[in-house]
Amino acid sequence: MNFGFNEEQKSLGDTVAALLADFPALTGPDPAQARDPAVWQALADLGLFALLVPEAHGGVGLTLVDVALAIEALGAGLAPPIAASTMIATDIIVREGTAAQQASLLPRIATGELRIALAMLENGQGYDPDAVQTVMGGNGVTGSKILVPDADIADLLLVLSRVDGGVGLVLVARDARGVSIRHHADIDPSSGLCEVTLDGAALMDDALVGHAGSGDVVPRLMDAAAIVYAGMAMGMAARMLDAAVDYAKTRVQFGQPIGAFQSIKHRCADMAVAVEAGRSAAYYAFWTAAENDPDRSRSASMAKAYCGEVARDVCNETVQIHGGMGFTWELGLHRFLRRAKVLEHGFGNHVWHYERIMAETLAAQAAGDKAQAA
Amino acid sequence: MNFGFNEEQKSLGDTVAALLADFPALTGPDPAQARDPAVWQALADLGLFALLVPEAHGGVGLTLVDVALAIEALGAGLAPPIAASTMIATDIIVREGTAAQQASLLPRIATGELRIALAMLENGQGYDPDAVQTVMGGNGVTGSKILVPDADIADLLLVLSRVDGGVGLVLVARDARGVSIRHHADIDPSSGLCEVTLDGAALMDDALVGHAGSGDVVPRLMDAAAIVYAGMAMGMAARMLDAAVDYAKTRVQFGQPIGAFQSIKHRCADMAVAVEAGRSAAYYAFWTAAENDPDRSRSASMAKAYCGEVARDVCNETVQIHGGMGFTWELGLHRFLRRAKVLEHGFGNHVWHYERIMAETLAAQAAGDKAQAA
Amino acid sequence: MDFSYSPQEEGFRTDLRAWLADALPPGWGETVFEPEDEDERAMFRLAWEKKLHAGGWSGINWPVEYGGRGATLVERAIFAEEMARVGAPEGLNIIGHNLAGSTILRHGTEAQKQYFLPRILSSEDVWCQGFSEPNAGSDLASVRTRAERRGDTFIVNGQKIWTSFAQYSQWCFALVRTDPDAPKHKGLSFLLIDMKSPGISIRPLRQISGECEFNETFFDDVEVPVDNIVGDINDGWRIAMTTLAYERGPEDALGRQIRFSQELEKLIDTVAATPRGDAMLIEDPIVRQKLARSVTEVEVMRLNAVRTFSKYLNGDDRGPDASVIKLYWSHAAQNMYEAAMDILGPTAPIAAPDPLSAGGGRFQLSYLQSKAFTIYSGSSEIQRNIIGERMLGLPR
Amino acid sequence: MDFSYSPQEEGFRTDLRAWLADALPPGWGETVFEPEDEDERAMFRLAWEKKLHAGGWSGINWPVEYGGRGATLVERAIFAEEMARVGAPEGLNIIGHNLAGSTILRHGTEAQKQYFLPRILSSEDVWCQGFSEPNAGSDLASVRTRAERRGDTFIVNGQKIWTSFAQYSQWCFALVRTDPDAPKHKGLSFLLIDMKSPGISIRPLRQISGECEFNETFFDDVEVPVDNIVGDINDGWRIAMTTLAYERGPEDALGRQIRFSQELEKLIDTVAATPRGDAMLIEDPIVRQKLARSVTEVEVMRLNAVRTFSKYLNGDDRGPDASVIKLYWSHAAQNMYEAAMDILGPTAPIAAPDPLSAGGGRFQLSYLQSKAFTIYSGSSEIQRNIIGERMLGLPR
Repeated sequence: MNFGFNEEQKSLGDTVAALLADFPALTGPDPAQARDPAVWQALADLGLFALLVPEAHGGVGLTLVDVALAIEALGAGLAPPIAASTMIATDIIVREGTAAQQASLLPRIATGELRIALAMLENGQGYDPDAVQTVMGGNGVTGSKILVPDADIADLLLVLSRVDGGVGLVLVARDARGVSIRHHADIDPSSGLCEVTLDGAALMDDALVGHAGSGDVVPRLMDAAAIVYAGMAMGMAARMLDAAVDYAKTRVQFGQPIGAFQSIKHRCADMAVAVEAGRSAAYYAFWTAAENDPDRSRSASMAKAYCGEVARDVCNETVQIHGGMGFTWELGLHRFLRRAKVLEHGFGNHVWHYERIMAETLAAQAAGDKAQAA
Repeated sequence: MNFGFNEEQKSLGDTVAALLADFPALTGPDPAQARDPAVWQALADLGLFALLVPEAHGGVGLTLVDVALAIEALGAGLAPPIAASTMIATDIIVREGTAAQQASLLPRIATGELRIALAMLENGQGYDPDAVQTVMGGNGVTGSKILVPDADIADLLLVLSRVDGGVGLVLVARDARGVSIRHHADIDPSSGLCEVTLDGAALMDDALVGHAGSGDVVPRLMDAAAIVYAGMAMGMAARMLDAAVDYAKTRVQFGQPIGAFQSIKHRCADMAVAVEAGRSAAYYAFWTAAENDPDRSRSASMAKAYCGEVARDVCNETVQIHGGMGFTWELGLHRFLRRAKVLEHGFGNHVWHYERIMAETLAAQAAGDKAQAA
Repeated sequence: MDFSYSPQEEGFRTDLRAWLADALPPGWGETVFEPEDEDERAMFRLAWEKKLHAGGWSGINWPVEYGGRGATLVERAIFAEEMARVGAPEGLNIIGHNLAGSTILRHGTEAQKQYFLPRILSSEDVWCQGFSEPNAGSDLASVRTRAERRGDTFIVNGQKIWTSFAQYSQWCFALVRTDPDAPKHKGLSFLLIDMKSPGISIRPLRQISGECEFNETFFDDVEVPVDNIVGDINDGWRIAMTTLAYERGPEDALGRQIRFSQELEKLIDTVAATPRGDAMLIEDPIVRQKLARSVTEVEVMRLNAVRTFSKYLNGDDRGPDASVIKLYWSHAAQNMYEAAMDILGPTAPIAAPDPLSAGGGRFQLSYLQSKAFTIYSGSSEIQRNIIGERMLGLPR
Repeated sequence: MDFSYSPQEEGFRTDLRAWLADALPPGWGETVFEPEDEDERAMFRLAWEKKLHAGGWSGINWPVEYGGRGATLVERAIFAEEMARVGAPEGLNIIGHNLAGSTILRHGTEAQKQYFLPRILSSEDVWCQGFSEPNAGSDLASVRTRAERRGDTFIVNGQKIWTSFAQYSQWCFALVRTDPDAPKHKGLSFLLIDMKSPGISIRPLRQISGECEFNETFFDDVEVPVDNIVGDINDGWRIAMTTLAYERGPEDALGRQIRFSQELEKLIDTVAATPRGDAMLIEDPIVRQKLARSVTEVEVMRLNAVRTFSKYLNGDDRGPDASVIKLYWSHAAQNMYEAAMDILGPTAPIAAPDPLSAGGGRFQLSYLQSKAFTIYSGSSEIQRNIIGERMLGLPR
């Protein structure tokens, strides 16, 4: 047992962070100026999208735990959401895709040729994937998806849909017949959130992801996405904490740096504790996903619920600690407030995940009682 | 419009506070030593129980708003719960009792001859009075009540019961046939919490409180009790705030009074704001009850929910500010923690009251929309 | 204690309602709204303010001799309530009415009162506030903007920040340093500065919501007649404290409370009309808890303000109770918008004018704006110091 | 990163389980419990600790040469897990094991190690901690208990407070002032004091739960041989910081976490078995949110401790990370008991042994006890100072 990252894992995180820092518009004040297509290519050139692809398909064959710090860096750098979406989709295709899907898609994912957006939510429904109304039928996929990050720049859409009476994931090309895309007006224009209307949208060949009979494809997607979003939230939170601490060391009022005042110092300490705690939750979840541990869904939900709350609280406190500067457009802290709201509500907010934790906990407790009785 | 108390109202509060201060065991460390029967007599001699009784029945004819500060003082002084219970029962008998009940009971209440305990809760049910299982039938009242404060020293029990298919309040003498009383083991032995078993308990003559056809008797009891409990909670919170501030001024660490440190100073400030806010909620509710204003139930629930949370938070913080001294038995702060839990869970906790606020708010909003449309 | 209104107060309300029914454009708040453009909106608000003045509804509780209505504080509260009830436009000259006017009324010379007060009420003069500087935020007493006396004139040099509405203002009241050698609270003066004076320049400052309500204002050898000082030279800190007590006080809080209360009502209506699977979102018990908590906190905002009004009516001085009011409403309002975003999830991120945005997409902008509540008009940290030291008597 | 256990670690677990199955009394935790009486319970715990020692399960990761098992930190974590899994009795000599032993192991002389460590492991010597004083709580460095050197002896005079288990202890480690003229952190020494020495008296101190775990301990011309100093004279502050890092560190947190986790499981079972009207309490969505939040926080306690263990395994020094651990678990545990009381309402006030008390009435006592978590072992305020200054580098 060892709950530390190795040098390779750490270096991956540092490399992604350094790369993103070369694109200052990503974290600049104007969210509308933050969607630079060159970022994708730079991340692809770095090999980010090959990491989760098995060696047999031209990738590096790493697991989610290996890329945990890289994902934190994507969060901290306000990277385009399509990067995380593609990595989540990669995990699903590697774990659940058919041999044919893997052979055709994974090599192109590895090189950065395929950008994949995740089309999950629908208007009027909650977060629950089982409530999906979109249907895959003989004449394609029909339904309407909202809040799909970066759908407009994706090559493929991974669409949550009713399939044969169950719920599954279906691949649709973004430029397929019957697909129309509209930008939302939203709190974070840098996330490229879109409404995607599927009107008998043409399916790709071999469109259904998931081995016949595997019921884990949707839970795995929810877990992987929850974990990746939790990781990004922690990246953001850690960066905001650093910003708050730096400001508290340099901003002088009443003749001393404001970080000398307990009201500021203690709040920074509480944020540091929250960031460490959130990381504990997130890293463990990355590990359970990598190992497909029985605790995967519970730990994914714990990470998503908890880290979302931490990121929200830390972003709020960091604005407060910056005082008047904190609510200027130019300093750009609002970019983190905005993105945090998108992450918080993607793939289930804390209420949804706490409910899921309770269901998983009760199931585990019942199974334990049963085992003990036997 | 004037949201201030007059001199008479203030003086009443001061007088009750001064009287209770003469009984130091009330707030002493040992909750088991805190039930001094002399307190009741002293309060009666002061005339406290005559205040809400109309002049026609030998009382002073005041309303709940007139005694708001006196009730705060009962809370702050950890007075025996039977005092508050009797005042709540007085309000109900004045508002809802039959002429015969008023004539027979109110003069004896005014002199302090009758102590009345409120028997509401039942095991396995929540806070909702409509869920009551105790039944009044031809052969008396049957059911089991829990957490009845000071039942053992009461003369009368006001019992929530199913009556003729509805829910009502029934008067039972404590020493009537079929009544048995057992002390709970509980967190606050000074509250005299009892289980009351009613096994075909004999009714008093004219036992049912409430004018025929009035549906307001149970809501009025819940509201009056919620308001009185909120008032007592604010009395406790204000006293604990004073204790915290006094300690912060005198306790020296690191060469200065700890109140000079922002971590303590700012927490005291937040508590002061919470106490002022809680008082705003409580005083307004006292007024709505005195006027039987249409906003009575909503404001009572707001007061109970909010003041319960304030008292809990302030008691917790005050222990923390006292450091090691805070968790000694001898200092006795635990007496307030204990009593606060009893008040918090009496007549609905914050969750129950927030739900009630929402129901009242939606009803008012619907009525407003209707009025606007008309 | 009495929350009901006297016949005179009810009469005031009836008159105001009748006047409003005429004065507001037909369809106001339903088909007719304020202009979207920031400048047009400012001019619209100014016109509205002048209409109010023409109708006799400006300076409700100010003395008649300075152009006010001479009514009571309670009537002022009724005025705020009624304006909010019909969703009337805000004024442009809020700082003039609430801060400049109140301060001049309390500390100004008779000549200042006679000159400035009627012009504030008529909105002939719109005012802005020159207190904060880049290095004097929470630590307001460390302002560096200098005013050197030369004969009958002060020469002002320096920079102010967060000067709301400076671009529309004719006048600015400013806290400036007149004695650089005195201890920092002792060397300040309170000046009234004509914004047309040569040497003043303004740079808009965008805030996180994207709006440009605030400015930086630069003073370069600006000449101010010595008659334009309020109070004595080097006594400006005391004067400024009065201004701040009004800025944080119940008048301000009550106006805000009514708007928050309307937003909350709109949120509840939105939630009631939002389907969530087979049910409606309003049926969710967790959502109901959050809404009820905000219902309570927003009502407590009102009660706090009214209680404090009553203290002033009963003769108490304005003191740290203004900080209690401000600390409470700012956090309660932040909680409400945070709860709104929580409750509206998953569609919380969708904003106006998206057709899928909840409640017309108003909550996202308000959410972002709310982050400033606990910072401006004295940060929460400053309010806690004031409450701790001046109300509770804790040591510095 | 790897959360799975090696075969060696799994072997350790198997051996321990087998031993425990034999060593615990039949029916343990179901029909057989610890004695109710405080003194009897102390003797029961002492006997259990001696049994562990006899079985070779004392000092899991201490060197073999001082009587330990020489195992790894991971095995120590497994030990804590397994002890908790079976609800094994706590030890009486926790302070000896975790604090006195760890400090002597790090800073003691070879003679001290040889003498004291085996006697700690065998619980021949039970230890208590003499740090706090009435006027040295959060400000620990202001201790006034004096130790004056006379030849080969220190003469100790003063008063300590919160000396847990002093009544059962053979030894006390104490922070005492050896140079009254030096700056306050510089004049302290760390002494090992035989509790049988003439001049020591103890007064029990009742805590809010009604229990008497703590004491005041008085020293009146107590003679302590100079050999019983740990570290150099006047270097006691540095030594004490080591003690505190162990007191707040992952070993302590992990043991607690497992007990909190058992309490939480018990709470969930209780809620699942509690009817509420026509349904069960566990079906209430608001209750489920609160429980899930505690499930998460209690799991995070474990993960925090394990992550920090891993840092030490990987060679990092013990530093302010112990404060992160302690600040987190103390508040999370308080939240859990506060949530328990919330959830169990309306019967929350009913305690053991009332037949109507929920979950055997354990939660009320734990609720009261939990108020001390954020005060002892360094208050939360002190932990935040340490984290702010030593981890984040904020100015003093």
